[in-house]
Amino acid sequence: MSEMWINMGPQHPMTHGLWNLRVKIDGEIVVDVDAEMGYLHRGIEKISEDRHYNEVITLMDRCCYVAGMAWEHLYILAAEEALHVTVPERALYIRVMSEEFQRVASHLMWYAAFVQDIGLLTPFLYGMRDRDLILDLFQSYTGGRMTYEYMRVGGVRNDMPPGFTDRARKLCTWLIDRFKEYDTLCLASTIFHKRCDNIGVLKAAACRKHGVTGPMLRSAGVKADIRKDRPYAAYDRVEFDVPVQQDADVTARYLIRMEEMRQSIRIIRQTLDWLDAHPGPVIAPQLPRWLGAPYAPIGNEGYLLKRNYPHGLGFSAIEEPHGEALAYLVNDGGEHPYRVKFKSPVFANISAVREYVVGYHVADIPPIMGSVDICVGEVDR
Amino acid sequence: MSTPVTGAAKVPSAEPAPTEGDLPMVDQPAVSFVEIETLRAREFIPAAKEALSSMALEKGQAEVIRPVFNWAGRNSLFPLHWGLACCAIEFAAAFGARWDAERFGVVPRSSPRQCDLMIVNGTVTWKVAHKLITLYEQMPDPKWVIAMGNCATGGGPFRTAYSVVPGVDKLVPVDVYIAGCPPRPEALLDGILRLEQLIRDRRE
Amino acid sequence: MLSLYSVAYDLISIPLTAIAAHLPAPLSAWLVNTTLLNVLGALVFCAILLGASMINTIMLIWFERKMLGRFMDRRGAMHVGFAGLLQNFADGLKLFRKNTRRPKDADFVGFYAAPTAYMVSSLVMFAILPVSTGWSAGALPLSLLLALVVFSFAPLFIFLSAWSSANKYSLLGGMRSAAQMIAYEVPILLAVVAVVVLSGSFDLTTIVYEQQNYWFWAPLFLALIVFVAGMLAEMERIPFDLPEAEAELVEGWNTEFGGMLFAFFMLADYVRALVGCFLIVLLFLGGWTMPGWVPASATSFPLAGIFWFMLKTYLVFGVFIWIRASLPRVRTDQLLRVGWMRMVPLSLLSIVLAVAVVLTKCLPVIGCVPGIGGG
Amino acid sequence: MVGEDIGERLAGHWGTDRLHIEPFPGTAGKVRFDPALVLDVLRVMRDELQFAHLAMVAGIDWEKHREVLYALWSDERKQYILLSADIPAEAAHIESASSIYPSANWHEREAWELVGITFDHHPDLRHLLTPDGYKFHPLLRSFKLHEPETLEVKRRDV
Repeated sequence: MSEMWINMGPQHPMTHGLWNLRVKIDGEIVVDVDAEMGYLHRGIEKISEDRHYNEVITLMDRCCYVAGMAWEHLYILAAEEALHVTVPERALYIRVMSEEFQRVASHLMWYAAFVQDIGLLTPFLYGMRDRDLILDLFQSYTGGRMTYEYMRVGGVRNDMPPGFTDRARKLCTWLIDRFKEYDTLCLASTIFHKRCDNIGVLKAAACRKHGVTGPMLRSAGVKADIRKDRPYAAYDRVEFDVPVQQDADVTARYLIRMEEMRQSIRIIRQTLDWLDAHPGPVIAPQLPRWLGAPYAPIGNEGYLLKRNYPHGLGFSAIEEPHGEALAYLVNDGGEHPYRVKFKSPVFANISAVREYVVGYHVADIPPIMGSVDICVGEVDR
Repeated sequence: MSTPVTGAAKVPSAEPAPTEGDLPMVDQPAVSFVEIETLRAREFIPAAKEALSSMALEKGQAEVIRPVFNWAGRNSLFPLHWGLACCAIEFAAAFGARWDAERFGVVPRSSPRQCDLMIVNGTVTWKVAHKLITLYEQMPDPKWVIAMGNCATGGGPFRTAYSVVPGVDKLVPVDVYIAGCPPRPEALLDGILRLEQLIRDRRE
Repeated sequence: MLSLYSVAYDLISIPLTAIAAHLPAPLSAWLVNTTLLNVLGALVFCAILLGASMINTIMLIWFERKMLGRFMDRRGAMHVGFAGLLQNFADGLKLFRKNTRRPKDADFVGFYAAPTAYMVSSLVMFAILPVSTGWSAGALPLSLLLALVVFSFAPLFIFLSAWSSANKYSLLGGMRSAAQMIAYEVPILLAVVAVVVLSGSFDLTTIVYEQQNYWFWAPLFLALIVFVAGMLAEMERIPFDLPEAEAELVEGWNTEFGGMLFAFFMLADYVRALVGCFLIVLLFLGGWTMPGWVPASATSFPLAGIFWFMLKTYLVFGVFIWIRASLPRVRTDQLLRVGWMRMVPLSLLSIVLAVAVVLTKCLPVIGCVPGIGGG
Repeated sequence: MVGEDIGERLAGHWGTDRLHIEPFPGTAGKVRFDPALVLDVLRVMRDELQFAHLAMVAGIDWEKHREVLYALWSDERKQYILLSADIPAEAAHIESASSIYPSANWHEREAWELVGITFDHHPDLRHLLTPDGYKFHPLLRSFKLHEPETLEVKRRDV
């Protein structure tokens, strides 16, 4: 058969979102690929320039819809730096706990989608089922399942409800048990190894060259994790390991994510113990009034105060479930951010798609792209 | 399915007064078979068509065929399997173990040719608009559209953005709107059940 | 002997004879005439067969949906009819009403002929396979061969449909499908040869008779594995559902088919699944016999034979569902490699084993293993 | 937290009038440099100062001028460093970094279409997020958002 281009997307079961992978195939072998993004470009960076600082949080939840907490955290860190706000310690721990729960939820979503890509039907349901339990927990203290609007400049919106830590501990135990079941369903299967070993290989040097981060980088043997290398929030006060694999293939990424979930549970348990022992405020006491009341009418005293607020630049980096996410925020003293720039890890991971898809079979594309864990919302923003 | 009534006086008064849309054609009786026999062959087909449409189609379709097919149609809605944005995750959750939309016969299909329901689960951008219309046109009739979430309904939090279609009803006709950002899976199931209600009351 | 055909024949002949008794001589002679009665009887027979097989097929889909739901920790269809029993009827009716659209570039003949031919060729199988002593069109001496020949028509129609629908995904799916089915025809045929060696006949009824005492799965375990794997590939079920691989080729070769054409494909797939299970039961699991309950020549109560046969069929299909719920999908090259390099040698080995069993006359010895047979 | 050796090394190459480093909290500093030096600075960063990972390229519109911001990460130093070059708004050109850091490719495509900064010698400067042929640069300050009016969308004929 001669070579031909096929469009995998924007409506295609492989994409898990709205993007288009143009694939040039020769028979069943992929010769060339070209990713076409932008089908979900919602202009979040532009809209943010039209919003108050706390209103941007709403957009961050929708920016990456499987890791809302992580993106809130990313934005909040940059905004606090730009606005020179300090945060009470309890809020830091709550943020760490929320982000880790979000990491587990995001990885469970990845698991559900990934196993469906290689044809395993049942674990999709298991992944979604256990993810729903985490969302229930989120719902109990933020009120939302996926879009929380929980973190605030200067802390978090509210404290945990009574009895929360016990429920969270119970869930942790349940999840640890379930991870064994997941491994049985996947790793114990010969076909799984046949499908996932030695495909989508992207070695460490190539990862760094093309800006690939996150589990893909760690699966190539680089022990890079911003939570360890450049600790933010309370990550320097909790113990955890950074899992590393050497094979740089799809199975290695699977193992990395599974181990990351276990490590997240470990972090969560430590933060829960800390939260039990240290009650206190969760939001900074002296916040500028305009931050507390984002919907105040124009002419309010808060806005007058705002004019005298110092300028600032904020730069933050977090280890999002998908990899390294950066934010750069310019505060020009106005009531809205002057410019917000977000760097999504998936953006860089997809941009290197030619490096890890070309040369494999068409049937390898779903597992490979599944192992990248694509969230189009944060790529297109 | 009684025989066609030929006079208004014969309608039993005990029956509730039919609404205008339901009114049987009492004043213009259908072409009777006696008349058909006297027609010439050339006139037979239009006359028979008329007779059929007035009697068999009107009555039979209304009381037998339409309910049966509407029953079938509303109980087996195959939505298009695609995810636009945040709502797609809740869409997936609705097919998960806890909500299990398959209970209602809702099974997502990947090919638009086999679908009869398009759930627009997320923000529609101008870049994807023409692909959405193409997909809608590829779906065979009869077909329905559910606008899931605020973005699909009216642009949601992104309505001011330069790249976002403020509401998918600008592109395709929408049958059911579901509010929420994103709507919970229960809300999606409720929307599907409301669509089933719409199909049950359909008169086409 | 009470058979389905005789029932159908009686259904026609008894009322016709009764009517003819009141008619004048030339008319009654015309009416009660062997040829006419045979033709009408055959038609009624076909109608009964079609109805029974379609209901079974639809029940099979329901069975799969419910069981898959249970594996997945959910319920499956449950709101249409009792426990969702009517769900598939609703699906079928809806698809019947849907428009069928032919893509602009699609080939007219191929696009409409392929699904129909696929459906018909699958349905013909029901006339060939004996479900019980009476339940078959006739005792063909080479019914096994005929069944396998009809069963192997499918790749042609799939490829025709794939090519005529002018879609790249369909074409890829069709090519995969053709390659896969042809690769797995060979081990299937070789595995069947082992059965033939053991039973000494190509007649399915005789094969079942031969299993009256000892079911063939024990001596021919290797052949059973090959046959089941081959059947999975022929039915295009996970782990061998590459032609319809959802993740990469949207819906595979039936991407462009909607409405009734899609319903044909869907139904025919399950008809083939049912037929595959029939074949496994007939060749390896003793057909309608149940040691101690139903002998092979169950002329006296064929309904009991049908019951056991269907029970076994559904159990075999249950195993297939179990496999579907727990295994990922393999890749084309891996599939073909397994087909040609593992299945073919294994099936050859199974023929050797079968010959050895026949020559050493050790079948009764194997048959003494508890639970295998001994009726 | 300013990396002292970085400042010295850079000053040794170009002096301090075309390039200077200022502290930036949480990073090794923010290097402001002449846009003509971009390739040389990035090469020094990658080859001599071990910043192997280009994490982000951002364009910022300051109305009078536009700023190109690079964020680099070094595994050895465990530090980010920000590089920033100001280019005039009327001639928003800068050399593409994708010959040194291939990961700059998509970031520069995005900055080109959203902020209107042209990257010279870019291998593949196409639209990434906006549709092909989109004429505006939405992240410019002059591009205003507005509430959508009632839109009339013309359907093409079926």
